[in-house]
Amino acid sequence: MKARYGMAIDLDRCTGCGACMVACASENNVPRLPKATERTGITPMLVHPVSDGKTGVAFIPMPCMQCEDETPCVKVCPQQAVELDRATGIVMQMPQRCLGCRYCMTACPYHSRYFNWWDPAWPAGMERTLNPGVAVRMRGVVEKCNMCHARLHAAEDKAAEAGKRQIEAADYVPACVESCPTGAIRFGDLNDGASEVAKASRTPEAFRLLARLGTEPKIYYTSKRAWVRALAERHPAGEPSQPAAPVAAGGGEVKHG
Amino acid sequence: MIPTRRDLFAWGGGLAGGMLFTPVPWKVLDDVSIWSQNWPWIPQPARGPVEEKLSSCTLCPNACGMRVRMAAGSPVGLSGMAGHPVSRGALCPLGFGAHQLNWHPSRLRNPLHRGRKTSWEEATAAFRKALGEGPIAIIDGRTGRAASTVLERFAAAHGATYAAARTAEEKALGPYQRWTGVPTSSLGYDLENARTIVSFGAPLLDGWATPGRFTRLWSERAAGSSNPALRLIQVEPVQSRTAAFAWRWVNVRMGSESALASALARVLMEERLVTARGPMPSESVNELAGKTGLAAETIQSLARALVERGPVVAISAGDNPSVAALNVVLGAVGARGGILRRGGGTKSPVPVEALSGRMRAVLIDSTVPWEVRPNVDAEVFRFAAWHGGTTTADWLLPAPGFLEALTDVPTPPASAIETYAVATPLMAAEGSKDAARFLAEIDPAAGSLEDAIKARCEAIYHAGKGGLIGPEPQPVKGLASADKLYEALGNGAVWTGEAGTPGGLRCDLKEWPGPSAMESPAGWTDGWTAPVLPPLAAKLYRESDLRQAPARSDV
Amino acid sequence: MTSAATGVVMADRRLQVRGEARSSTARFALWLAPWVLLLALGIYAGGLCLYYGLNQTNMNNRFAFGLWIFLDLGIIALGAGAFFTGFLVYILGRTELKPVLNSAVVLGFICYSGAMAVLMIDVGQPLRAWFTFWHPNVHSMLTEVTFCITCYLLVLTLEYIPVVLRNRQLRKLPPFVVFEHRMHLLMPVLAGIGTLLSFFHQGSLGGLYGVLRGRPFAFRQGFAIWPSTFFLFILSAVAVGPSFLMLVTAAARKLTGRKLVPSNVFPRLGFISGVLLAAYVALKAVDTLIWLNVTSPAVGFAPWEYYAYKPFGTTLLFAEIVVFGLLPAVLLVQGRWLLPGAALACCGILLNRFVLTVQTLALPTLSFDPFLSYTPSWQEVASFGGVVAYGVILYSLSYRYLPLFPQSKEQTHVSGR
Amino acid sequence: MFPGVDGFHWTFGHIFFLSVFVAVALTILVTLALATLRTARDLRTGKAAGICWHADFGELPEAERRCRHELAGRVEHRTCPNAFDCRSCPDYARFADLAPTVEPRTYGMNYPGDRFYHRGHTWVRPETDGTFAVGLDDMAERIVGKPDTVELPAAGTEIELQGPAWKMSKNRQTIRVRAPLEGTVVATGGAGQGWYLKLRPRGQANLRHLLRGAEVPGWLAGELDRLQLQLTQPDSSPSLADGGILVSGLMDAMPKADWDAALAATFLEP
Repeated sequence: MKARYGMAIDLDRCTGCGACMVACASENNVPRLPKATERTGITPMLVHPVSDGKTGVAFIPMPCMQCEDETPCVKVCPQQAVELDRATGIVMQMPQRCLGCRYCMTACPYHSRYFNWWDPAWPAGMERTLNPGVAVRMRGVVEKCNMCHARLHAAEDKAAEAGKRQIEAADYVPACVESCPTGAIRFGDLNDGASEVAKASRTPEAFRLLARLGTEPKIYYTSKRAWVRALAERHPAGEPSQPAAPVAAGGGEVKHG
Repeated sequence: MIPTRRDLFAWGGGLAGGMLFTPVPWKVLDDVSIWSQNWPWIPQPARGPVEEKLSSCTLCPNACGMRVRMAAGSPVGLSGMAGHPVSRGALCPLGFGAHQLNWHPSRLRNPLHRGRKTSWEEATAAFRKALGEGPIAIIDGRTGRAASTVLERFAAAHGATYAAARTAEEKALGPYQRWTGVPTSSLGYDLENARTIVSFGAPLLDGWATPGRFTRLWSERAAGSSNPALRLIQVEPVQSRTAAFAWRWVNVRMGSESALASALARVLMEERLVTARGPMPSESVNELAGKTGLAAETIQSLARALVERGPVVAISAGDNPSVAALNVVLGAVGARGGILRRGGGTKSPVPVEALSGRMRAVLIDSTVPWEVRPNVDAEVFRFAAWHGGTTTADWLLPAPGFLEALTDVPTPPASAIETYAVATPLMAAEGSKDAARFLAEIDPAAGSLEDAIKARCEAIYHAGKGGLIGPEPQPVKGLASADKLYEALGNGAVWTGEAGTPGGLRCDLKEWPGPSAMESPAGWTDGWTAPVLPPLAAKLYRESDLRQAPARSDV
Repeated sequence: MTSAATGVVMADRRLQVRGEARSSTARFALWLAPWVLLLALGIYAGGLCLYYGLNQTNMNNRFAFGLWIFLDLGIIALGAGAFFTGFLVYILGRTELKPVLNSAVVLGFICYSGAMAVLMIDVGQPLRAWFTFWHPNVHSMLTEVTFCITCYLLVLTLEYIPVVLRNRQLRKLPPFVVFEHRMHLLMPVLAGIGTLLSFFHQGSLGGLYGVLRGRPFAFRQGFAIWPSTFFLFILSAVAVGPSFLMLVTAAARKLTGRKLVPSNVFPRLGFISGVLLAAYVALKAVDTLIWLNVTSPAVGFAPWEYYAYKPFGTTLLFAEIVVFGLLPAVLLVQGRWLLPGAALACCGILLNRFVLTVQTLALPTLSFDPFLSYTPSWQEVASFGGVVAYGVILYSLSYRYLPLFPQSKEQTHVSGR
Repeated sequence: MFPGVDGFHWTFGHIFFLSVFVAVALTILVTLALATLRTARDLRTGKAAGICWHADFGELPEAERRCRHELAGRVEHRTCPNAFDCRSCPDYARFADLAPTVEPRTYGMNYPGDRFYHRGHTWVRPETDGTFAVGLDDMAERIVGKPDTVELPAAGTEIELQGPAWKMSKNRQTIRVRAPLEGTVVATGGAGQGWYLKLRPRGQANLRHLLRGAEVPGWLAGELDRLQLQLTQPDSSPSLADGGILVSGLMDAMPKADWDAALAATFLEP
């Protein structure tokens, strides 16, 4: 049976600690380069702080949205370095085939794609800590979240060894999901109606970013807060919201919820 | 026959055409394509058998259980140990990148004497000389370890002062130790049974104590709910992450936490919302409210909210007697869901802040955070695995790095349950030595780490309480011998003792404490002993706008 | 004067087009010197980008395209004069445009080869560029662009070779003259192929943006697989190509002080350019209205927001359609201010390519995105300056040594007598 | 995407796109191949000289393409449509019988009536043995004077009409003299003998394309005019003629003049 792996991220649980970002970088052999900034660094998982302009704060963890329909990046790549894996629903980036034209980056409305502006480098000896399951990308190619595809491979190998055709759900958990201390990121097969993600994606609190573009992302978000749900689309009739700004100390009790 | 130019062209064309039917051009094309996919200077991961080991994070006292993925003899990935009684499968963002720390460019590889390379022999000789002249102090960063035993024993044998640095969580428990005589290392918050928590600036959701403990609890019982099973009230002058996700955020004026705690206590007692009677704050609610910037009515309604759903406990960011007194008023000391006395724990040594004046030498263990500098005039012997930049240490002595040395992991601060684990070395530590081994070489009578750990195992085995969590969970009583316990701990099992029970702690106020200065809330980096951050954690600060960079950063 | 210098002067003289006055070697060298310096700087800057990687630029993950792509699109559009003139002369038989044909071919070759050079620096792994031919994604506009531009550059090279072979020293070798003659006879085939290729890649360059479903500022509806920008790009490129040809020829005329083409050529080019530009402006206006009122709102984007960030205000839209569209169209058709009209038209197409490249990327998509800007690094500017210098140098050399304007000899004679 | 690449499967898109691409690429390559093959064939069959001449002729300004009949005054104005090859001109006969209107003059130069003149300033004189002597005409002799070197083809060489007949050099300037006739070189002479080459024509000799009689003055007038124009520099003396007669050894007399252009203008290809 075909799977459609997806996530349901509970924005009411994400405290923006950033463990997912570090675990992701560690799993995927992403280097910390001295000159990289928030606009040139590689953060396949990136947590955006947002605010409602008053006291509401939320953090939006953004991996690749794994768009399923008219996948913008798959459609534009001139040399098939991105493919939508129909068996898993994962949008696979193959950096070894990428020529670095960056057209996919302009196509992605979620800014989930990252270019290797530098050759990867680690302080002497630190390359020993690289995850053997994931190849290091050279400079000049685009990369993104592949939903820890190496872990899926490992789970498939394990299932094959045991003579099974289906992997155990517990064997395939992406690094960010595993690392989340509040369990905000839930992961699973959207095709499996009984899975936690599938159930969460059907609740009224569920939404997807820029769903009206028609790209059918497989990353769902949930929140009980209306203003957070409103972040799904650019508000047609309001000022664009700004990234979180510290709220000035004033005095008074503030209610949440 | 002399070939003409035309012949040459013909031959050349024929050759080129013929080549297409040989494998040569296609092989070359293939090679070029493979070559252009792999530059020789791009590092590739080492191949080797992958295995998973269980251990504990030793970079701060909070004792998170860890799974370490090892490949070709090096750790290649860390994740939380599911089922750990305190850390509950979580690691902090710094911890996830900790396996790369050993190759940090700031790693200390040689003993340094005032910035100059020197040898262990010279360092030992200098310390022996200082020891002979006295007086000296030995500062520990994490008490209750086997290494602490060695340090303490050495200090006792040589007339040295044994002092310790404490984390913010331990400091916050200070007033109870002063009032009840129970050491802070035997005190913990029974958060799991609390239904209302009022935090005075403690970063409960952002690196307080063992990070997984409260975040998991909050996630299960509070997150996203407007009427949560666990009410978190955050008193803080700025909207921290904890404040942002709390059930209520009380936005007080900077430094007025004591005043608010006192005002709450006064309201509770005046309105008879609690049964406790005792000393009252001398100032009126209105006077105290004026200091906090809150309306008296707000404080009154907050006080009512506190007792609406018990058990309730107040947690302060640092040593704040007013908050402790509020707990006494709330009846949270020694009560279910409040502050409990648990097993284990050691007598609290002299706090490092208490050291002053002139001494011959001070030896600082690598578990002491880099920023902690005793206020004494002395020759400083500083153990550290990484160079943290500016230092007043005369001697910088390379300590083993992450997962490079045997160490035991006692109960983390503020835990309501006693735990014990052992982190065995997963990598060789070349040229480094920890303070305990250094001192044991000078005076073998101080004992060895192994013996101290074994002695602790004996004690646990003979007490016969609790059980092991890890690869093969079982009760201590099911174990054949103390050696088996030692062996199981070495394989990554975590011993869990019994949770503290209500009633073991009793506290009466003699007078209402005066206001105390507010300490800035601690976060993950508090108690983080490495003076540098893992490179990947530094990504958070430099490659996203998620967080403000802390003072301690690799960049 | 040393003997080496004399030798250079002699060689220079021997290579020049015979019977036409050319400036002295020294003057020509003086003219070339700054351009050669700029070219050297450009090669150095491009070398830096190739050696150290694209971190030498100020592009970033949000501004994945920058100055280079904008200017590439610009010069490829301006270079459309090559295929369009060939099409008019060989396919439609407008022989009155023959005097500018060689010049158009050289211009086209310069624009396309320059754009290709910049693209090779712009992609992260130029050595893998050929993968597009091995693993092409037929659904990608960029594949179409890559195929067509590569083929068309080949065509332009084949069209340029005969012009080079007309150099008088090369003409002494009969095989070259015969080859040139044979190529010349087959030129209509190449002109036809060139027209087909150009038509598709100019369109695909527009399609490049029009298909970006994730960027509602660029996204357009269209016909079959082609978004409306596909057709608008073709039309704008053929409209502006002749204008650019006219501008360059006029600049060469000004610089050399010689009447290079018959006097009926400019008004003819201007008229063609003007009529096409007028058609383009009309269609562009219709497209803009549909986009603002139907396409964008359908995907949840409020059109007013596109123009809410300075400096990208509605003035830009007005400038693009009226000041740099309608106005030059009128000037060109009416025929009085041909050169200002042509200049405005060229600026208009550059503005259009700028807006589609830069504004598309600068505008936020997610509700919590900030508006971003970017300033190119000196390496980006210098490598592009290098391409401009390469163009000027190649055109100057071609003008000096090749019969770019075959009729100019006759023009001189007529004027000389 | 190509067969043989992992995961390949045909779709309509592939077939359409690949067909178009292959068609385009093939057309370009076939065009290139055709041009190359035809070039090789032309070179092999000796058509090169004719093609070169046609190319040169195509570059001439209209004023220099005047028909011989216009030169003779038989017709008011006529531009040659046949690259000066009257042998294939369908209209030759129509004008040939008309009476010339220009008066014979040779501008002080020696243009005997027994010869046929080529526009490249050579003459052809039928010899009694069926061969044709070829020499440099008086205007060319006067311009060049005594050449520094003369490089004549070996006997037996096939030369083509309008192709190079022989080469001379003068003051570091190479002069390629165009052949007025196609044929085989049977003997070589030199400046001193009054002729340079003797040719045996290929097949039936036909000299219809060469100028003679009344056409010569009109032609010479134009040539002198052009020479004057080419050599007149702002800073040099305007006079080429000494008492109405072209000075002999003009290249020696005016060493600084733009001989490159001047020789080209008189069809003496440098």
